[in-house]
Amino acid sequence: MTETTTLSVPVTQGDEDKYKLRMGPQHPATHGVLRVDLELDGETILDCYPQVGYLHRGFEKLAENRTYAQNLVLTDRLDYMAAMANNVGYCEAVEKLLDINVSERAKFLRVMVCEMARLTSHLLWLATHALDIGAMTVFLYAFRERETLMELFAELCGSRLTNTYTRLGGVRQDVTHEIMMKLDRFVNEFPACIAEYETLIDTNRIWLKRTVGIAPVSAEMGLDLCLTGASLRGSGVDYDVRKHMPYAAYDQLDFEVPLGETGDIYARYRIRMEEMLQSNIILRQCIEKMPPGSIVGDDAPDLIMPTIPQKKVTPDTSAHQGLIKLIDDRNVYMEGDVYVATEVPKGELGFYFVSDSKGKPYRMHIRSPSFIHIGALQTLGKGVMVADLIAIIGTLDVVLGECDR
Amino acid sequence: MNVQYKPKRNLLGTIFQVEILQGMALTLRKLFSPPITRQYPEEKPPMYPGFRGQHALVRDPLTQESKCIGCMRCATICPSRCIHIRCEKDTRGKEVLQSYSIEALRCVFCGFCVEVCPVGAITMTEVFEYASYDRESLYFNKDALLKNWDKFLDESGHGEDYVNPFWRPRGLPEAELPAAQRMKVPEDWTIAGQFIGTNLRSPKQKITDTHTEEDHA
Amino acid sequence: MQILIILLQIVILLAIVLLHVAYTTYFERKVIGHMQVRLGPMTVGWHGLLQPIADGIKSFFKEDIIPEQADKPLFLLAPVICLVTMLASLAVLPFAKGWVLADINIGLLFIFAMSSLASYGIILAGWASNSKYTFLGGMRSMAQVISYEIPMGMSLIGVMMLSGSLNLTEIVNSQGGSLFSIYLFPQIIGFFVFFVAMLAETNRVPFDLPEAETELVSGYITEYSGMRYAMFFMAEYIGMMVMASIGTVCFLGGWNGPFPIPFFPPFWFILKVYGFLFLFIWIRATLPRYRYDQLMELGWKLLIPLALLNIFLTGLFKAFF
Amino acid sequence: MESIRIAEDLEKHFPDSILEIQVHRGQFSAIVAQEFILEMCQFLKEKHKMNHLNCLTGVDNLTRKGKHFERFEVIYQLYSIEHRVGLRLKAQVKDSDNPCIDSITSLWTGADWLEREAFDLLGISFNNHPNLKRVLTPDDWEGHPLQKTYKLKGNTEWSGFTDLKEKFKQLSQFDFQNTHVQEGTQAND
Repeated sequence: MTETTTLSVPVTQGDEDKYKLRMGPQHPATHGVLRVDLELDGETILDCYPQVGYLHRGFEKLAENRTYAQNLVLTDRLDYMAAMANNVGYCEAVEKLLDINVSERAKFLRVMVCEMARLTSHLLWLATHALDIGAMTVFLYAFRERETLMELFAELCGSRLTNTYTRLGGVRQDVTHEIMMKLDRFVNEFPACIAEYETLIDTNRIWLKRTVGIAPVSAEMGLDLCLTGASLRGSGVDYDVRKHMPYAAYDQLDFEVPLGETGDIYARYRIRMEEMLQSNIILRQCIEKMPPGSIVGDDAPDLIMPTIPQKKVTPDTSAHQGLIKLIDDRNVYMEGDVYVATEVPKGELGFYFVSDSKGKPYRMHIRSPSFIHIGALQTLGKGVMVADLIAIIGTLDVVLGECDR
Repeated sequence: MNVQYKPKRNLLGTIFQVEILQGMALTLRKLFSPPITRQYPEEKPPMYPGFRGQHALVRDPLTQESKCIGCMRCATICPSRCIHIRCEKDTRGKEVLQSYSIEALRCVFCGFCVEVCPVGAITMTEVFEYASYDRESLYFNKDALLKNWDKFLDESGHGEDYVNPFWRPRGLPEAELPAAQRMKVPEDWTIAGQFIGTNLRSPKQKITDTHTEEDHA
Repeated sequence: MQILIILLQIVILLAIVLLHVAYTTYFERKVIGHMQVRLGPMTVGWHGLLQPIADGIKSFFKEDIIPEQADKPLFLLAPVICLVTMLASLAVLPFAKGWVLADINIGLLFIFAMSSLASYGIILAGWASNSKYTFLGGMRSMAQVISYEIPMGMSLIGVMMLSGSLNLTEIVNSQGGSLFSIYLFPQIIGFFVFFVAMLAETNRVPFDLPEAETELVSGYITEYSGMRYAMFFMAEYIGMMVMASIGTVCFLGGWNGPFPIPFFPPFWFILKVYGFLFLFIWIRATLPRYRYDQLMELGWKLLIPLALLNIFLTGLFKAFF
Repeated sequence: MESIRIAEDLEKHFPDSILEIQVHRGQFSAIVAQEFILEMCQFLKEKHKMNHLNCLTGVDNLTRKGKHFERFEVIYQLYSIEHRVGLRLKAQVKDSDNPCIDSITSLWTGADWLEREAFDLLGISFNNHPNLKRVLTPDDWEGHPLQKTYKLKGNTEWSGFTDLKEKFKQLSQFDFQNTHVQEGTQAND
C-alpha cells in the first residue's frame, strides 16, 4: 500500500524473527502524534526508534518572516499544556535581545501565570501518566483543579489554552481583585487536592511496582542525554533555570527545588508532586508581594513594531585584550545573538535568537525539552517491556507540539 | 531539597492491603460527592467579558455602519494574515472602507487586531458556538461581521453603544491608551484601584471590596 | 414436555442474564462516573437509563468489519466461542434451592472448564485478527489464564474439602443457613486467592492486560466491530457474573440470608452477586494496572503458595476437628 | 569562574582556532574555526565542568554580514551546572556547498537528535554521527527548510502528496459496489 514510505527500522540479516511493532502515531498512550518503532522479543523491547515530525509546522521558518510581536502567538502552540510559560520564555528572550525593560508588576504577574501554567501542565501530566499506568480516576480528579486554573486564565486573558498573555515589556492584562480572590482560594485548597491524588497512587503497591526502579537515569546519564527539568532533577542534579539564571521575579521569591536520588519513574513522579506544592508556595508569595504600578515597562515597544533599526548600530565600542570585543550597547535591533532559557514545566525551554538589525528575527531556534526527551527515549526504551515504555513516555512528559515545532 | 518519600509499607499494611483500602475509601466517598462536570449543550460554560470568540465589526450607533477607518493596522499585525481590507477614497478625499473580511478558519484568536485598532472597530465577541459544515460561512465579510455584532448584542442583552471594557487593558496608565480605549471603567480597572499584594487570609488587612464578601460567602 | 419446560427455563434465564449484562454496563459507567466526580451517561432516557438499549441497537446495526488479512473462519468463530462457553456455565449455577438448570455433580469443574475455553476464544481472536496489538493481547491472555486457573482451582479445593462435594447446591447446603457458618471465615485465605484470581480470570482491572487500553489499544478486540465486539463484551460481563456467582456460592452461602424472602428465593443470591459486581467496578475505579511479568510473578510466587497453604491448613482443620 | 576567563583559557589552549570572542547583552560567545570543535567541547566539558549542553543548532549566514562569518555556523551553548556559567561556541563551517563538521555525540548522547535536526533543517552534515537522518521532515523531503535559499512559496507539491493524490485517483475509478462485482466475476472465471 505504501511503497513510498520506507520503514525506518533498519532490517539486517538475522533480524527476521523480531516482532516489529509500530506504536503510534495514533495510539492512546503516545501523548499526541509520537510514533515509536519497536523491535520486540516477546514483550521486551530490543530496540526503540522514536519518529517525530507529524506535527511539524515550521515555527522556526515562520518566525523568520514575522515580527517579534507576531511570533508570540507561535509560542502558544509549542507546549499547549503550558502556553503561558512559553509566552513568558519567548518574551524574556526577546526582551534580552532587544534590551527592553519589564515593569516590576509585570514580572510578578509573569511568575504568577508561569506557576499557574506549571500547575496546569503538571496536573495534566499526572492525569495522563496515571491513566497510562491504568489508574483512571486520578485523571478526572486532576482535571478538576486544572479546570479552575483554566477558568482563571480565561478570566484573566480571554482564552483558556492559547493565552497570548505576555507582551514585549510587560503583560496584556492586569489581574482583578476577583481573580486574586479565586486564586487565593485555589492556593488554600490545593494541598488537600494533592493529598487526594496521593491517597490513590502514592503508596499503592501496584503503582510502586510499576514505577520504582523502572528506567533509572543516573546523574551522568541524565546530563549525557541533555535531559532537563524534573527528568534531570529526579537523578539528583540541582539544575533549575529559575535558580540558576533567574528571570522575571524568581530571584525575589523564596522557593525550593526538589531533588530526587534514584532517577526512576517514581522519583520523577515525586519531584513533580513536590514541584506542584512549591508552585503553590510561589503563588501564595505572588499574591502577597504583588507590587503596584503599570503592567508594561517604560520603553515597551508598540505591538506594531518598526522593521528598521531605530538607532545606528555601533559595534566594537570597546576592546578587551585584543580579541575580545565588547559590542554591548543599548540599541534596539542591534546585531547579535542571545540564548535565554526559562524553566517551563517540561524542562528547559530555550530561545536562541540571531538578530540582523531588522524587526524580524534572523534566526530563531527553540530548544524544546520535549524534543530532547524523545531523543532520550531511544536510550531509555531499550530492554524494558512495552508497558514500561508507556510509563517512560509518560514520565518524560513530552508534548509533541513542542517537540515538532 | 530532597524529595520526601512516604514511609515504607509495613507487614500489617501488606497483609491487610491498607493503602488499597484507603484508595477505595476515597473513591467510595467521591461516589456520593456532587459531580464537577458540566452538561455542556444544556449548561453553558461561564463566559468572561473579553473572551476571544467570534469576530465582529462594531456597528456605530450613529451611522449604523462600521467604525473602521481603514488604517490597516489590524491587517498588518495579524500573525496569520487572515484580515483583508480594501479602501477607496471618496469624492471628498476621505478613505472609505470598501470591504473587510476575516477568514475565521485561519485566525489564531490572538486578539492583536482588537488591541491595535485605534477606533475600536473590530472586536471579538463572547460567542463561541459558530461551528459550521462549510467553509464559506466562516469566511466573514463586512456584512457578516456586522451581523455577528448584532447577534452578539441580541444574545448578551447589551445596548447598542456597548463597548467591551476588557479591551481597555487594566493596569495601564490612561495616557498610554489610544483615544478609543479611554473609556469609563470601574474603579478597580484603573491603576489606582488595582490589586496590590496583601495577605488575603489575615483578618487585619482585609480589603474592603464588595467581591470579597461574595466570594467568601 | 420436560424438554419444553427446560427450554423455557433456558430462554427465561438467558433473557434475564442478557438484560443484566446490559444494565451492568450501565451500572459500571454510572458508578465509575460518580466515583470520578462526573455523571456518566445522561442523555438517552432519564439519567441515561436507556443507554444500554441504545448501545445494543447501535452495535447490532453497525458494520461488521473483517480485516482483509484475517483468518476469516476463526475470526468469525472467536466471539461465538467466548459467548457460548460463558453462557454454558450459567447452566450449573444454583440461584436458589432447586433453581438450577443442570444440577450436575461436577458443577465446579464444569465452570472451570468453560472459563478456560472462553480464553481459547480470546486467544483465537488475537491470532485470527492478524494484527500486532491483538496478537500481543491474545498472548497475554493465554499466559494469564494458564497462570490464574491454577490458583483459582486450588483456592476452591479448601471449599471442596470442607463441603465434601463438587456440586454447587451441595456446597451451599453444607454451609448452613446462618451468617456465621459461611465459608468466608474459615477460608479467608482461600477467598483472598479466589478473589484475586477471579479478577485476573475475568480480565478486570488491575489485571486487564489482554485489553490494556493504553498499551495495546484494545488488546484482542482491536479489530472487532459491531455485534462481534458486543459479543466479547457480553462474554466478559457474563464471565464477571459467573465468577461472582461462584464466589457467592462457595464463600458467601449462596441463596441463604439472614431471613428468607417468601416469594423470591434467589433474593439474597442476587444481592450478593450485585455486591461482587460493585466490588469489581469499585476496584476498577481505584487501582492502576499491573505489568505483564508482575502479574505472572504475583500468580506463581504469591497466590499459588498461599492456595497451597490454605489447602494444608484446611486439611489440618479437617483432621483435628 | 566567569565566562570571560573560560573564554580566555580556551583561547590559550586553542590559539589558532579562536577567531573572536564577543559579548552581547552580557552573554559571551566565541567564534571558532571548525577544526577542533570536538576537542574544544571536550576541553570545556572536562576542565571547566561545562557538562550541560543547552542548545545545539545551526545558522545560515547567507544574508548576514560579519567579519568571520562563513555561510553556515553551528552554535553550541554550553553551561556548567556546578559553576553556574555558560559559554557559546559559534563554529564556522567552511564549505558552503557541502557543510560538514565533527559530531559531538561522543561527548553528549543527547546531541544526537539536535545534530539530526540541524542536518534536517539546515543541511549541515556531522562526521561520525551514528544515525544522521532527517528527523522533523519526512525522509524523502527535498531541500533544507531553514536555509535562506529555501523558497517560501513553491509551485510544486511535495512528491509524497502527489503520489497520494495519484493513488487516490486510481482507486476512485472503482467505487465500492464495483469492487464486489469485479471480485465476483473473477471468482466465476
